[in-house]
Parts: sequence; structure tokens; C-alpha cells
Amino acid sequence: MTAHPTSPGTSQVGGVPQLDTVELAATTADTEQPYAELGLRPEEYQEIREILGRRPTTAELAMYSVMWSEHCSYKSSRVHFRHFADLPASDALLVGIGENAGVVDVGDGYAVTFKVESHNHPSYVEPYQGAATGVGGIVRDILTMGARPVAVMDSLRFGAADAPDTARVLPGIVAGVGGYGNCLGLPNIGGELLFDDCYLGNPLVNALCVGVMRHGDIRLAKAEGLGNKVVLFGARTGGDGIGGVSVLASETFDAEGPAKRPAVQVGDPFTEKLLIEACLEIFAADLVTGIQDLGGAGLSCATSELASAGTGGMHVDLDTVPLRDSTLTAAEILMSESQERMCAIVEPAKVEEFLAVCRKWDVLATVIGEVTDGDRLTIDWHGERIVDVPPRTVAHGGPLYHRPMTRPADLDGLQADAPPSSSADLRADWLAVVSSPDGADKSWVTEQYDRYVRGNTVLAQPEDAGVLRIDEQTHRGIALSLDGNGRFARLDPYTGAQLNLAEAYRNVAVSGARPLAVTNCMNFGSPENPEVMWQFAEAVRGLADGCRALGLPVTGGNVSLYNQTGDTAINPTPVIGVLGVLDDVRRRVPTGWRADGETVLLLGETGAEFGGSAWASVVHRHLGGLPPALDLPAEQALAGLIGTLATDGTLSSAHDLADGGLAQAVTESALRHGTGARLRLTGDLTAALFAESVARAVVTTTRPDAVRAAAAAAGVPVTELGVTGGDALVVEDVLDLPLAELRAAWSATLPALFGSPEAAVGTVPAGTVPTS
Amino acid sequence: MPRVVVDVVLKPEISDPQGQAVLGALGRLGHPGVTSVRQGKHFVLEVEGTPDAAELRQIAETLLANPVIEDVELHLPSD
Amino acid sequence: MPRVVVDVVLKPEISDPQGQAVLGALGRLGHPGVTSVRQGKHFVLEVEGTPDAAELRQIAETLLANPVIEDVELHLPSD
Amino acid sequence: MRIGVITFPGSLDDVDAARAVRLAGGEAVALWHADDDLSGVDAVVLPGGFSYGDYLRAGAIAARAPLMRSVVDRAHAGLPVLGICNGFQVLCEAGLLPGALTRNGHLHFRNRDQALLVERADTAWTSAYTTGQRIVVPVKNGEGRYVAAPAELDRLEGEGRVVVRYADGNPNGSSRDIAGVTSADGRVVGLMPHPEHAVEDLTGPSVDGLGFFTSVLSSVVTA
Ligand SMILES: Nc1ncnc2c1ncn2[C@@H]1O[C@H](COP(=O)(O)OP(=O)(O)O)[C@@H](O)[C@H]1O
Ligand SMILES: [Mg+2]
Repeated sequence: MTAHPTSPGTSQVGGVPQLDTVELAATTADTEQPYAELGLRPEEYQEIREILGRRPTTAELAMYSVMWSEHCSYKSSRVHFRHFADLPASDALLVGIGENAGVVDVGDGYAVTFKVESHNHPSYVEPYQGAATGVGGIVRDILTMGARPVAVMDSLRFGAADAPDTARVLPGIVAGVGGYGNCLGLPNIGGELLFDDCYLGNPLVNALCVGVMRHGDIRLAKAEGLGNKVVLFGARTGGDGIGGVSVLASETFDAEGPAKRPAVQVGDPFTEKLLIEACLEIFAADLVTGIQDLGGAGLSCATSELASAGTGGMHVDLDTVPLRDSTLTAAEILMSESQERMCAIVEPAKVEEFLAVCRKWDVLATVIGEVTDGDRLTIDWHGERIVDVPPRTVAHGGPLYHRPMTRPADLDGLQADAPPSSSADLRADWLAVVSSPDGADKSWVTEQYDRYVRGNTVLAQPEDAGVLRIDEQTHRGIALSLDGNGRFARLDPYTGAQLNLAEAYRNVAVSGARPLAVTNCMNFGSPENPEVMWQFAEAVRGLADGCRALGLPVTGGNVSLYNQTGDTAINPTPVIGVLGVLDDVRRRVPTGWRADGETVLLLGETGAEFGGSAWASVVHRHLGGLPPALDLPAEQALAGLIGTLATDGTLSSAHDLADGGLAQAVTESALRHGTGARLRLTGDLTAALFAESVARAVVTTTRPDAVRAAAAAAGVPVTELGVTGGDALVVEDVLDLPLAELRAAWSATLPALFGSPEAAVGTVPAGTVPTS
Repeated sequence: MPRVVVDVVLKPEISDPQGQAVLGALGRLGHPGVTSVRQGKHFVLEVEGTPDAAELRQIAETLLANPVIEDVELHLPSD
Repeated sequence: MPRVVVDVVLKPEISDPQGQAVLGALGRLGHPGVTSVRQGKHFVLEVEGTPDAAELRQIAETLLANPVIEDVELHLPSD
Repeated sequence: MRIGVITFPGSLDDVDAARAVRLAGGEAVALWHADDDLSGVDAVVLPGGFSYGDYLRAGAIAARAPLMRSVVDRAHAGLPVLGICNGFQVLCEAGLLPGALTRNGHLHFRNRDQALLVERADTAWTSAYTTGQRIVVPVKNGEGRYVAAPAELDRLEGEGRVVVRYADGNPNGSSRDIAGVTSADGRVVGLMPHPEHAVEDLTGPSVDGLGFFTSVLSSVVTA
């Protein structure tokens, strides 16, 4: 084990290393401790001393430092979460914010749990493993709730598509997301891939996992029952990732990347797959009273959270922890973020059966401690007491900051700088938008993901939402969409967050589902910058207000701060996941056009709104003005209308309008199965094709009158656009785009940038090619 | 503890896209002097007691390598 | 043509799921004498002219291996 | 008709294979890799996935599982065995089928809907098709490139051992577009594409894959 800057070793007394025990700490108040190196401020260190009534031991200091890091304690962001907590109660919400993931009732006794989490900084340092372990971590959160994980999604953002560092990180990140999820047998059903200069040097990797269980199967992370055993199971503990996620995610990178370079974790999806099957068998046999995954802050987090959520205390004998490296110190064992580990609370009478299930699945399982009376978390090492703390102070007693906030000085200027509003060449602009890296065909990425495994994927990328069947008899299903738009949030974080929510909501609705609940991942710059903090607070307030208006609960999420290179923060990037339910998945509505002669209708109203649009960005390299006006009642009306039309089978297809406006949407619908259309557009053609006005969808039907009647009843404006058919997209008297030309432009972009998958020779440097 | 090294390489007639990819990258990065790259696997085994050469050869040839496509080089501690 | 061999191995503190899986299989197949397996990559490069040790070291350390998680052993023809 | 589906540690498409067996009208019997006996099943499916993480080589460690000894013995006696993707890799590693599956030529995992030509419609698993029939089923693998020495490939072609071949593009660089092969007696079949993912309109690109599972039901009846 090489010495690590953030790993405190044993203390030196008179030049002789001596184990730092509670006893020793009580008598050596003046020993200097490397709290600053561990990321703690002087007043935080002082507070730990006050809590304990003495200085912390080396091991205690390690625990507090990782648990009080920004990543684990949410010390800058937590005060703003009251907006979510203030949302009105929802009948559908079975478990809310505060657990590993929220749980939602989807009917027929089924419950669904879902959550999105970031792994931005680790993926920058080691793209493949960073992204892979990001997927692994979120899957364990879902498993911990008692659910079988059934699908993943990924939202990815990179710097300019042609930047050298994008070529370094993108292939590895995509391969890592795929490598881990594919090997776990989880279909990838959707996500995002976007490019913007602001993410150069700080790509965003947000992964979502969704799981399904019966209502009665919900598990919680708590240690209860005097004498119950604490069982650590899964991979051995090693020296990888000590202080990794927590420290890495709580720090700004300069141009050279992170100052401290923590050992990176290597994921082992095979072990995680065994862990999943073992856990599900353990749950089915009712062998645990509480369970927690080990993620950021490892054992420090799992033991202190389990103990603080329970009724008693906990004692752990650290010598029993199976190690991969016998030279690890106690503090290192407590801080290690080795992957693929779980911690369970098991009644003594059930321990043997628990261990037998683990043996069946080749999963290493070890009793490392037990639930005690009293209210202390105590840990022994080599026969000495090295930790004796009130667990709540470690898990939840972290500092709470009210960081200063100021509206960005450049915001007025930015909002006043409206983009151009008229296209000089509609045809050229159309091709430019759909062949831009953001608008282009994403199959270079999505073909690296298994979408079929488990046999319940009804819709997956490039559809608007991923749709899964959860019951083969009743055909009950769920829909999920994950969306963000950093440009809108940059121009107005409050409205931008709501626009992101509206887009995810709309995506779920147009697939025929009824939106039910929300998760989110807040990706922002440094909270120490008051302008960033203002953006964050505004986005949280906006998301909460949006959820209130739509009647949706926020079930959980994740905050990733310090996303910036040097002094330059990324665009504020809330990534919002919306979950919906379909009573019958056979009624799902796909985006693609299949048949000739169907009527193409536009639902909703279009204005000349170009602020933050893809068209302004691609064609004019312009970011300014105001984002499109929000209209949540119109979103609800549209969602309700499509829900009705889906149920009675009136729609052949529906596709929401978002980035790139109508041009992007009809391109995707036409190319899905190679069916063109003849359209007639009136009025302002630039707006008609490229504006990003909200609450709109393009649908096709053989019964336009039925759609018109239902739309009139729902108060949704309808415009007839034309008829499907032919091998071109034609806008009468304006332009004619043969599908072959359109497809060539749309599908060539990513292979040209990242290597044609047909070529025998890849572009990935060998160091990033996994050896499997 | 005795260490045994086993290198597994693809038979010459089996194409090696990973080696090809590395070679291509080397060319692009300005190392034209490298004219061929083949990628194989490298195993380091620790063995208790005296390694049994026959047993290790069998492990190398039947488990660590697939004789249909791969060749093996065994390096015993005495080598 | 001179042949250069580069072995890339995981740093000792990095977990090696592949080596673990092989070790597990060896145990089940009746080879308890093997107590540890680590799996790495084995590259065989052919070089035109006299190999330039510094250039090859750079290739090995930056392209063939990921220095965040791997170490490199370079075997030049003279070795 | 009882069709066994083997679960190895890391098998993933075992639930899908069992569903396909049921939809075809058979009874799916779950088999566990560490058991010794095949529970008297009439045929066996080795499903897709990443047994043992595909560490070492895809299928290599699973091929040495206790249950595989029974599979090999019974296959030599004519038991119909189908290996899909990882199952195909296991059958090659176990020596029941010739050749080997290696890292895709483009080095990526590749999932797409793939056109195939059925070249042998007289094996235990393909009698529901007609020779030359074109079907579309998903392909998804990272190590699906079929290789063998050129002379071996010539021999296989000569013996008519290629069961399915990729059409409209080769997804992984397999030699001679080979997607699946059979044993000399036509009872053991392995293929990289996933017929079990093409058995329902709702979830697959087609229902073209169902024929593999209906075929074996009639082959067992007539055997
Ligand atoms: N942006 C957010 N919105 C709502 N809930 C959040 C957000 N960020 C974090 N949370 C919630 O705070 C709790 C702690 O989060 P976290 O420490 O990331 O959990 P874990 O360690 O299990 O991943 C969880 O319940 C999580 O859902
Ligand atoms: Mg958790």
C-alpha cells in the first residue's frame, strides 16, 4: 500500500508508531491532527472535539472527515431541500427523501424505486472505471431498498465533440456504462448525450437505476434489535478509492485535474450480479432486519447510518473485515470505497441461513459486529477501542452551511442578448441542427448497451421514454425519462429547472404513461461561489414549484458540486428523471412513423422562442435571451390528452418537441422506420421549424377527427401538418429532404468523431480498453 | 512464495483487433517505428510449495489458454 | 526484426476481478496449490531498426497502460 | 416436454430463455450449474449472459462447471443442446462445438437487430424454418467474433455445419459471416444472436426467434 495523502497513518509517539486508541486520545489532547488535509475546516474539527469531549482518534477523524465531506453531508445544499420536503403529501409515495432511494406505488401491489446519481469526477480521472462504478453504485442503492433492479439509464455531457479530451473520455465512459450494466443484465432504456464547451475538463456522468418490488418487500437502512449481527458481504476491502468519491467529488479540478489523485476503484460487475441474486434470495427468505449498501465513505457511512437510524448502538470488530491488502490501517479500512459491498443486520438465529445463501452465490460474508444497547458506535482493532462515537453525529451531524448567494452579474446582459429569429436558409439550418453532435443519431453509443435483457423492454432509446413491462399477466408497466438542459438553466435557473421537469414529464406522457414521481441530480459548480450557489438555490426552488404545480413528489436524488475547471463553472445542469405508469403497456405510443397515409398533427402552440435553443446554438453559436415560456397547465392538458388517446388506441405515434423543435422531431419520427411525409407549414417558418416552445407534440393517426374532438375537449390547440408517406420529408413550397440525405447527415456525425464501429481498428487508446 | 508467469498469445493465424487498434494509435501518435503489435494475456500465479511443472503446464494449456486459438509460454521460477 | 515485450499489470492495491475468477476456478478444479492469480496484458511489439528505449518506455507507460491503475514491465531485446 | 435452462453465476438471459420455452409450449426447468444431474430434461438451453463475468475468456470457466460434464455426456448420446451467445461460447470451450468466439473486430459491445439466413433447417433446433429463410433477431455481444483455422472453416462449410449466417452486414467480424454452427449430428447448436429476445411483438423486433424453441419440441417428440 503506497502512502496516501489523505490516509492518516498511525500516530507517532516518540518516533514509534503507536495505535491511536480512544484511551490515548483522551490523554493526548494536544496531538496535532491532519484535519485540513482531510478536508475539514478548523471550526469543524473543533466541533468534533466538542462532540467527543476529547480529540478524535485517527480512525474517528477519518470517519468524520469523509462523512462530513460535501459529497456525503450535503452541507452546502441541504438547507435548500426544505422546498422538496414542503411539497404536499402524495398518495403514491411509499418512501420519501432520506432513504437510499424513494419508493412509489404503481398499482396492483407493485412498488417502484428509482434514483439518479452522479459520478462526474471519477469518470474524468478514469473514464471506464469511473463510469462503470457509477452504475454499480446506483444499482446497489436500488437493491438496498429491497427491489430487483430492472433497468438503467445514463445522462452524459461532454465538452465540444471534437475536443481532444472528449475523444479521451467519451469512448471510455460509454464503454464503462455499457460494460457494467450489460454484465449485470440490466437493460439500458434511455438517457442523454450532449456536448457543450462548458463541460470540457468536467464531463457529467449521471446514472439512473430503477427497481421493482411488491409493497411488502420494502427494506430500510436501520440497525435494530439488541444482539442482532452486523454482516458485511460482497467484495473484500482494499486500498482502492480511499477517500475517493467523497474527497474527489468535494473538490474543484484545476486545468491539470484533481490535485490529489486518489486510487481509482475498479468495478467488478460479476461480483455485483452475484450480490444482487444473493440479496434477492435473502430478502425472499426474510433474513434481514436492515440493510445498507457501501458507497461513498464505505464502512464509515454504512455503520454510522445503520446505527443512527436504529434504536440502539453498534459494535464492530474491525479485525474481522476481510481484506485484500493486509497492510491497511484501521482508518483506511473505514474509509475504503472498495466496490460491490453490502452490510446487513441479521437476527442471530438467521445468520447461518444468511451465510448459506451467500455461499450458494459465491459471495463472501462475514459477521463483523452486533447491535448493542446504548447509543454509541464502537469499533475495536487489534483488541483496542479505536472508535467510540454517537453515530448520529457522524451520519447526520455534519455542518450545515447557509452559503452566500448572489444573482450572477452577467445574467441581465445575457438575458437581454436575444438570439436571431430568422433563418437565412431553412434547409441548410435543418441539416445543421439534426447533424450537430447533440441532434445526431446516438446509436454509436446506444448500440453498446444491451436493451433486450430480461425481455421486458417495450420501448428504449431512441424513443421519448423507456417503457418496461413489470407484469406479464396484467401488462402493467412503467415509463422513465431523464432530461436536462444546461442552456435553459444558465439563462434562468428557476425556469430552466422547471423546463427540464416539463420535458421529462412530457416525454413520459407522450409514451402513453401517467407521470407519477420525480428524481433529480443537481450538477453545479463550486458552492463557494455565491453566483453558483444562487443558481443552485433557484433551480431547487424551481423544481419544487414545478413539482407542486404538476402534483408530483420528489422521491430523492443527488447533488454534485464543484463541477468546474479552474474558476469557470459548468452551466447549471439539473438532470430530472420522471417515472410514469402504464396500466397496459400494450397501449404504449412509439415515436416512429410506420405507415403511409396517416395524418400528421401538431398538438400545442408555437411562438418565436429561440432563447437557449439548439438552432441558436448550432447555427449562430449564440446563447442568450430568455428560455421559452413555461406553461405547466398546458403540459398537463397535453399529457392528459395523449393519455386518453393512447388508451383508446387512436394514436399511431407521438413524439414530443424539444431541442431542435419540429425539424428535429419529424426527422427522428421519419428516420425511425424510413417513412417520409408531406407537410404544409404556414406563418413564421423559422419558428415553425426551430422554436422550442413547450407543451407540444407531433402525432400521427388514421382518425384525425377523433384527435381533434378530444383535443378540443382538453383545450389543446391542434394544427394539421400533413400526411405520412414517401421517401422524403417535404415542406410544400419550402424544401424537400430525401430521407437518404437526411439519414446520411444524421447518422454520420458520431462515427466520424469517434470512429466507425465497422472499422477493424478502434480509436481507443489501449490503456482504456478493458481486457475482458 | 514461488511465482509462475504464464503468457498467453493468439496463434499467428488468428487476427488480433486489439493489437491492430494499438498499432493504429501508435501510427497516429507519431511512432511509425513500431511495425506490429500483438496483444495477449499475462498471468502471475503464486504457488504454495514447490511448483509442479506438469500440473502448471496443464493449467496453462487447458484453462488459461484456449488451444483452439492461443499458444502458451510458461515461465517457472527456475527459468 | 527486434521484438519488444511489454507486460502490463494492475497496481497491487487495485482489485483484480479477473485474477480472482481464475483463482476460484482453479480451486474448484482441484488445484489448491495456487494461492494467488493476477491477470495482466502482454504486448509483443515489432520495431524497425534499433529500438529507442525512451520512446518505448513512453509508449508502454502512456498508451499501453493506464498509469492510474496499472504498472508496466518493459523487456527490450537486450534484456 | 421439459426443457432445461442452465443458470451459471453471471447468466443473464436465463429468464428470457425460460419464457421463450413456455411461449413455444414447453415446460422450462431451471437447472443450477453446481448440480450434477440434468433432472431428466428432454433438451437443454445454455442462455446468454456473462458467466463468471466473461473473465479469462467468455465461457471458459462455466465450461468447467460440474453440470457441464453431464451436458457433454448426454449431448454425445443425442440430447438436444442449444447455446445462445454466452451459451455458444461455453459449448465451444467445452469442446461440443468447433471454433472459438473472440473479441469483436471493432472492439465494442454491439446490440442491434440483425438479419440472419437459416442455412440448415434440419437440426434439432431449426426444423421450424426453411432453408434460406431470412429472420431478424437481436444480436448483442462483445466477444462474438467466430474464428477457427482456415482449414477447419473449410471442413465445417464442407460438412454443412453452418446453421445461421449474418446477412446485411456482419456485426462483429466473424469469419465467413458465421453466426451459428452445429454438431455433426445436428443435435447441438450454438449461435451468437438471441432468438429468445424475438418471441413477442411487444418486446422484440420480430417473433422470428420462436422457431428455435418450437423446433426442439417436435425434434424431441420424433426422436
Ligand atoms: N437533489 C436532491 N433531491 C432530492 N433528494 C436528494 C437530492 N440529493 C440527495 N437527496 C437525498 O438525500 C439522501 C442522501 O443522499 P446520498 O447520500 O446520495 O444517498 P446514498 O449515499 O444512499 O447514495 C437520499 O435520500 C437522497 O435521495
Ligand atoms: Mg445508499
